Amino acid sequence: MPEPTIYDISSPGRQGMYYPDPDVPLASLPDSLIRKDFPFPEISEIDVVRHYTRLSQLNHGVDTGFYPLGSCTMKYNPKINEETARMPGFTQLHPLQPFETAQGALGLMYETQEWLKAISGFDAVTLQPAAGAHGEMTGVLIMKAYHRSRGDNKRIKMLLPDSAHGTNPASSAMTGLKSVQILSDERGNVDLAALRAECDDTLAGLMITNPNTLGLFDENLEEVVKIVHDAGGLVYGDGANLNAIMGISRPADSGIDVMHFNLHKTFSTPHGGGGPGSGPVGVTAELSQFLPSPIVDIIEDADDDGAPLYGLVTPENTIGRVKSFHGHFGILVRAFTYMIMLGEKGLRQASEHAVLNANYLQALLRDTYKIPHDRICMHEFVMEGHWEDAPGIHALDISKRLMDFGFHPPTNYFPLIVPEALMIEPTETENKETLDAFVDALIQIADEAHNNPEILQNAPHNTLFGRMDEVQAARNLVLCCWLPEDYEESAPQPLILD
Amino acid sequence: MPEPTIYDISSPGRQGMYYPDPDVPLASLPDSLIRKDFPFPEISEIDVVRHYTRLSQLNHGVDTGFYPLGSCTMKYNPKINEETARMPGFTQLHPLQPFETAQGALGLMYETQEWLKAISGFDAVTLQPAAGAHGEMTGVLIMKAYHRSRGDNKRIKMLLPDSAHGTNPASSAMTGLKSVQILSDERGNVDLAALRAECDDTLAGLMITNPNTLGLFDENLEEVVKIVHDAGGLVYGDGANLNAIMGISRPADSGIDVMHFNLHKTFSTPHGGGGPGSGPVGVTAELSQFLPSPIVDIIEDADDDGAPLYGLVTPENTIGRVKSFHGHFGILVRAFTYMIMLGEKGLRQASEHAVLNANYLQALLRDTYKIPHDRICMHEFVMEGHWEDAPGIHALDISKRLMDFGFHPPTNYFPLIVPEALMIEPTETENKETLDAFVDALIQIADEAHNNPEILQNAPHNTLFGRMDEVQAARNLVLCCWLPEDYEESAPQPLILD
Amino acid sequence: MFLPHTDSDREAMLRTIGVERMEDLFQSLPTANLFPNLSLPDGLTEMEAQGELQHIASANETAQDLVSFLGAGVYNHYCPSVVDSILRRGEFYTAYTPYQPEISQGTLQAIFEYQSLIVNLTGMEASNASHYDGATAIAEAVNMAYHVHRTKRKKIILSPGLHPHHRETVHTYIQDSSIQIVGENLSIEAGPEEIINLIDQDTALVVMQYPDFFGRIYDFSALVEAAHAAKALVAVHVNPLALGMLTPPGDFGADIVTGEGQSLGIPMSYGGPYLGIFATRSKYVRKMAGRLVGETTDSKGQRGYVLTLSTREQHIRRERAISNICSNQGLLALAAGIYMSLLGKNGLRQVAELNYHKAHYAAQKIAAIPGFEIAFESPFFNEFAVRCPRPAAEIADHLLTHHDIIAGYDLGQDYDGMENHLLIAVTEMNSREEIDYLVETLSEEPHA
Amino acid sequence: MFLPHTDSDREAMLRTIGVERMEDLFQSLPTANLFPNLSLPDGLTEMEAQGELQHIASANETAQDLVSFLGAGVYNHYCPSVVDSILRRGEFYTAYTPYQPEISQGTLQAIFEYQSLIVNLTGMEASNASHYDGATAIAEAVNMAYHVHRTKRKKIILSPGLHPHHRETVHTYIQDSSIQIVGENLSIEAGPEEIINLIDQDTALVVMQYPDFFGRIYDFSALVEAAHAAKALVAVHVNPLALGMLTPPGDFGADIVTGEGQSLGIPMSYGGPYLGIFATRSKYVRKMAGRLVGETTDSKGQRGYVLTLSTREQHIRRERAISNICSNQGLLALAAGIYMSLLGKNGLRQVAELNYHKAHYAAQKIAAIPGFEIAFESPFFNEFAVRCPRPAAEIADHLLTHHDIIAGYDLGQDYDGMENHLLIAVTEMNSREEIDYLVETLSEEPHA
Ligand SMILES: Cc1ncc(COP(=O)(O)O)c(C=O)c1O
Ligand SMILES: Cc1ncc(COP(=O)(O)O)c(C=O)c1O
Repeated sequence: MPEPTIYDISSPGRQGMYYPDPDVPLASLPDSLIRKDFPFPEISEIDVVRHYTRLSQLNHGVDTGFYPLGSCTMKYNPKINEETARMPGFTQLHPLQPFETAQGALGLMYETQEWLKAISGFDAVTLQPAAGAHGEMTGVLIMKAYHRSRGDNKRIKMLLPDSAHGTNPASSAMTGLKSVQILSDERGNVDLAALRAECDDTLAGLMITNPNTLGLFDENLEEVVKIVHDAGGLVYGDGANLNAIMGISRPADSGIDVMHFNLHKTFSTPHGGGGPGSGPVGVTAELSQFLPSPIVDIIEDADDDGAPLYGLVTPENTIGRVKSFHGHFGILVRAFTYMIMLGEKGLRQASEHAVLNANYLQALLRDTYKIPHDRICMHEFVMEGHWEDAPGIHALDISKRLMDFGFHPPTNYFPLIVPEALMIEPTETENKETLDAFVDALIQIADEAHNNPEILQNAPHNTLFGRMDEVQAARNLVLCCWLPEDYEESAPQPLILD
Repeated sequence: MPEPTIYDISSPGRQGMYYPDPDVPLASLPDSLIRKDFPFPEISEIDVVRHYTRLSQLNHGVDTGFYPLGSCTMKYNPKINEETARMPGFTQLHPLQPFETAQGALGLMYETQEWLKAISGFDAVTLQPAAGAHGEMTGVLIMKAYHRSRGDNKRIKMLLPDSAHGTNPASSAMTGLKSVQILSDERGNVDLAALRAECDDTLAGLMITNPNTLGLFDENLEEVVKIVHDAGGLVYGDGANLNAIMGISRPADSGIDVMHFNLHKTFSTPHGGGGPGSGPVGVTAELSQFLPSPIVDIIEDADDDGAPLYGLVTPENTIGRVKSFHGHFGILVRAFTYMIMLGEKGLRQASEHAVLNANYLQALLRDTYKIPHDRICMHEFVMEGHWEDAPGIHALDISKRLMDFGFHPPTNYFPLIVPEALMIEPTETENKETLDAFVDALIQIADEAHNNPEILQNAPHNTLFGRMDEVQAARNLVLCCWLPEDYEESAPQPLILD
Repeated sequence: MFLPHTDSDREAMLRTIGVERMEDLFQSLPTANLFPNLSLPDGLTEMEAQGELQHIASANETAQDLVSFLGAGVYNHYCPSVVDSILRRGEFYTAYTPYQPEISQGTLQAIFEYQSLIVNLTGMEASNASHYDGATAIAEAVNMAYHVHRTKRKKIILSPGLHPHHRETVHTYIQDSSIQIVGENLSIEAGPEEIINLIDQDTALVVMQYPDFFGRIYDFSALVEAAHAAKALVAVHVNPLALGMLTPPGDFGADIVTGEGQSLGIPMSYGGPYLGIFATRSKYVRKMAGRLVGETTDSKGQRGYVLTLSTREQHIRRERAISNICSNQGLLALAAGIYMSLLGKNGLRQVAELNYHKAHYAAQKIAAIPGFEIAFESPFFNEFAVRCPRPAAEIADHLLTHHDIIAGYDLGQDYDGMENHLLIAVTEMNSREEIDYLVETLSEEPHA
Repeated sequence: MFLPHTDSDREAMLRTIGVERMEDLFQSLPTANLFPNLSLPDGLTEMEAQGELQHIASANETAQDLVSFLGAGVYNHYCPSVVDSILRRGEFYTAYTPYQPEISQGTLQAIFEYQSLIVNLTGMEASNASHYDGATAIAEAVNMAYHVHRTKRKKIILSPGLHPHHRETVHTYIQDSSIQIVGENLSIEAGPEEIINLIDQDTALVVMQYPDFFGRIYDFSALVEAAHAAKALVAVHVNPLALGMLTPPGDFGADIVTGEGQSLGIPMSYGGPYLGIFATRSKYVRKMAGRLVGETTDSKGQRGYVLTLSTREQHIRRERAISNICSNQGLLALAAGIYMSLLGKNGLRQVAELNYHKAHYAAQKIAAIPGFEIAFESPFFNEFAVRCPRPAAEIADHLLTHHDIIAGYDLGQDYDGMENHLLIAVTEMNSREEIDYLVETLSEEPHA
């Protein structure tokens, strides 16, 4: 039974939340500025609760089952994170309070910067960006500011491997740079010849994801970096895949100049049905002067028996602020909780087991599905969701069919360089039984693809909703709903509480 | 897909919660007292979360839909109650702390006593009983203590209308009293002649539910009370149905001597899948000396600018304590939150609308279902779940079929005096649309009962689980599960955290 | 507040019913005092109520504000975040007793698993779905043993080491019956041997606590043997957390295990709601009170769960029911089930040992303070009694007033002659610094 | 921590993969600095981490500990318990972007409803699924207007009454483009008329704030008319809560409405995560950035929802996408949706008016203090600027140190010459007593 919308269940005069009558004399209202009509739902509290409770049950989440959505690191979101982020000492703190009254929050941010620096090898970190893509834009602006600071104004070209996530070219383009695509070689690495060919004095830099979106650690990473650096460019690292290498390899050690972290991936903060994310950016010492303002620093060293005094500071040649206030603080609390619980060893173990899980799946699936770049992968791998002898079947059909087994499908059709891509990222928090069940399902589906293709083409079958008509949605755009035409508006005055 | 048990998903060495290594020197363990084997599940945190999340989705609750379970007052459980009860100032408070450090809690309990007194008209209240039945036993012990205190030791008989809830005779019997059943008359009232016939000097008292379990206010209540009092007996009121009369009629005003409240019904505290409840007991001034210890009182009056000092006191001739500590404090916080939000007017409105909703349903259903005592009802009513011209259909079939429409069934087969009883209590928090949809479903079901009985007999159809075999469960008792025989126990030493 | 009725709904509904005004619905009620004035305040909005409750809560000083070594049956343990995050799910807490199994499998399976966990933890064969708390579970054990012996045996032996509240509760429950309680007045130094001496052919039940109220752990094997020889039953009342490391009562032959489940992930909440654990032998299942969940199959052949053996219960048996219990502690049983699942075998062992080591460290340190002595020599778990140089009440008072420490429980409240005894509990929540702080303040105590 | 792997699982998996040790999985990595020492501490258990965070949190002094009149774009409103109780549901917060609609209808329908509510609240025709916050929503509006005019118009007018952070953000976003920003340096006394004077044929967009950063409410009808006459777009940045009572920008012709959604039930949380609101006219839908949910039908004929028009987005369009946004503020859009559903039309009106009346009471009282003046004559909502007899910073400092009051926001931080101006916000959370207390302490201020 589809759930009615809140507009469907509205009735004039209902209200789910009341406010006290004013305890002050009433001021007169500026009539000319007061809204005349207000077509808005009216619902009682119980109906709001039921509505959203029932809606929630129509979702698949990490808490309900396996979610191997490649590139998204759908690892377990610890419940303690939700507790710590809700401590009133955090939630009730106003971002513009005098910094002396926010030392706990500032200290936590400072420590978060320190942890991220240690994990990545970078020298400075900003916590301001709201998500990965926002971090990318921030990073690219920093790269541009660097060139500009050197009077090097002709650098207008950003190189992007063909395996790059869509946000990379989009972020780069937002800053006005020209995107140039670099092919991958057969082993899934950046093609060095192609790279060299583009490395001239208009080069601003390269945006590289490593491990890349095929789940592979670029075997020539150091060489790639060197080529770019030699041409006067900088290397941007898309840190979306950091979950493979914590405590194993530091991006800054490989010569990457600037990188964003996805706290909502690597650091276990929940994905929230689309967000909020958090995309801190780490940079080398040389680039730290360009970081967006503000960042957190110690402004007075600790004396014998106290904590240091933390404050917000503005980097010397900052690119400016990229959003209001100091970043997604509530997400930082979650990520910080996670990091201190794992500690140095736990971070490494997380990455090791993420890689273990991915390789285990890859090993069990390679005989059934084509894996175009078949070597030891990192935390994810990409296989093709089609077979020449099952021409009617596409990656999407496999995905939809997986739902019947209670699994969220892998990422589809990304990266673009693998046809009919199925990008599988199990994460380290899944156990062997789950992985085995997932493999069994995929093997059965491969069999069905050849012997009973309709079952895939008509999938899903066991879900409350069947396949959605996406074409209809785009053709016949309905982007919002309304109260019925004959809805009798209730009087606009506040209800009397009694 | 049925959910596996936690025993099914256990694997040796897993652990969902870790503890720090001791920060003190280790003491030697008393070997002879240490358990040798420990067949217990081992599960990781994510799997525990998924397991219980998925289990929860197999439940129908007030938060997911209409739950007209008669006699249980399944009203909306406000979310704010869950917040206030979880305030650390309450949850972290030890019940044996010095009372000076628990003034907030004691004050809240005192105020809760005061509210319950005002609503019921009683002179004193104990908050200790854990649930309705526990309150009943407490009340009956108080009645016995009263007779005993007067040297009146031959009073061994408790009268119970045939419509009484099972806990009434059971509670009475637990104290050693003899239960005698009193018939109801045609209008659903206590049969006065039958009552008089049993009123002799062995009478301890009468346990009456008013409004009674037919949902009817006994039209002769005052007479009933008088007859019992005249015979030297006391009248116990089962307050399960208080939701019909808050701010409308006070049980003590009708001469009832002792009564329990169900905070988990009338006062919106959640039912918790079976409990916890809370069953405070109110008594007349005369009986207050017998209340279980302790109760909360003011032990030092407020001075000019402070609150009074609250403490725990022992009633003079107490029956003793009926459980450890001071009652279900966490439930009291919820009920108190609810009461202060409703206030005097809100309490009355709640009862009025509970009665309105029940009568509305009754009015719409009386042409289709037989309502044996058809007059204005209180907050609930009872109808028969069968028809002479549909002999194969029972109340249970109707109940199971209702599930297909997303409704929880009414109470079945209670009260015992109505054949095939369907006891319907909508509560005041349901809106007209829900009630109308429920009526539509019941009318459709009545039609099916006559024209397509199998659809009822095989119901439910749309639920994840079909009808359960209760006979098998009782015949072939399986009351717990175990780890598999070949489960390899993990070593019993604490894991090293790393 | 919380009413969804619009004015026009109300109108329409009254019309359908055939009355004019709301008041007309109450015509059959006694007119005297109809719609009385209750002199209660006006209602509050949610934000006002939240503020009011916040204000009340902050008038308490809790284990967060103070350093607390108070136990005496309720312990300040860490409640894992997973437990509460599941308890907050509306599908669990807004459902009631699972009378309709097809749409209550969540509750039913969770209780079935709880029963299984309790069976495994205690070493027994069957567990019910819960009692109100430890005290009432014991009262039900007394009642059960009495009926197992067809009310012919009148004697119930209660150990003096059984929690005073629990003993009081038993007295309340049996006050008008022919049951006699003995044993309570034995010297508190008395061990199982002295209890054995009380067992005779009229004894229905012996109730021991493990660890006992003073924290002591005894080997009850001989006692159980003696009781069984006299055909008496033995109930052992446990702190379930201690069974993470201690031999379970099932191993030494207990017939009934009761327990206070608070230590299994349930907050202290000023005394409740807690969880009454009750487990027994298969042969007594039909004599056991309380709800029971059993496994079965549904019409589609799927494994499922239902309430079973309800013929024991009040809604079927009425005055002949085993007990009057109806609502129980469902949500707390769920909490304990989640807690036990989460910790599992190794976590329970780990937390039990952590309590053990910390308590022993504290005991050793306190024993070294001049004037202070550990009162008993028996092994203990996470709690122990200390003989102080002056009344425990005075010491506790001093430490609370001057050092924000709740030093423990003054045993003089319940036991004559123990005015100088302090019962001290140490859990995983007490850091070494806190223990050292307690020791330091006790050492500074004026020993006058 | 959080790993479910048993030793034997790990063994078996390595064997299946065909390597011996975990380290073998990292053979292809540069060997220099492989497995580096990070000098980070050991891990903590949950109870330790909880304690640590509790400790950190308590080092903050919050709106609970202080009496606060601080707003300046972030407001201390009451967050109804229903909102958080729904946000805590794992099915919502542990899901991601609803790429697979069949198993994501919960998120999709909730966003669809959010879009509808925003449309109704603002009086616009289409809303996206959210931006990061108010500031970035404005940056996206600038970008959109620039592209609506096919990058031919270079001028963007930003009102000086636009939040300083928002203006800074716009500057960061456009720093290397050919866009020119004007208007910011107008006198802050300047009203819409002065802005109108800046509009010309090169103007792509005018951005106004409503109420503006100083709390002022202007009628923008004439401005919109003038802009439209010049074929420029107008974006109005709103405090959505104010729209519970104020004429929505759709009514006076705005082309874009952006907003900071924090006031819709989202806690202050030291600056985020918040919610960027973005609504526009139907004709611009294909130029709008961000995710969009549309209605459709599933294979069974049921109404359902999907992400739509994704050809605007980075994952399809890459460097030609309208914006780079990918993850957005899904959970906060859900929060705002629940908040708006719960309050509904009347609740929103009620809370807006409550803010209005309280702020006006405070303003009137403060205006009566000798030396203090309300800085502007315009109507205001819940915030207003006060001219003080001495630097606002000094006053705020004094009130904080001596009276635990955060008196407001020192406008001198952002506006030259406004050193003596304090921006004071009053919400439903400020009782009359608090306001009187502020007035009293301000009156006692040494006016030296
Ligand atoms: C490889 C990669 N880069 C960048 C991003 C963008 O991150 P965000 O969604 O946090 O903006 C993603 C998101 O899925 C990604 O997978
Ligand atoms: C009329 C009546 N009396 C008593 C009770 C027993 O209350 P409790 O379940 O709280 O023990 C009930 C419970 O449903 C009831 O309906």
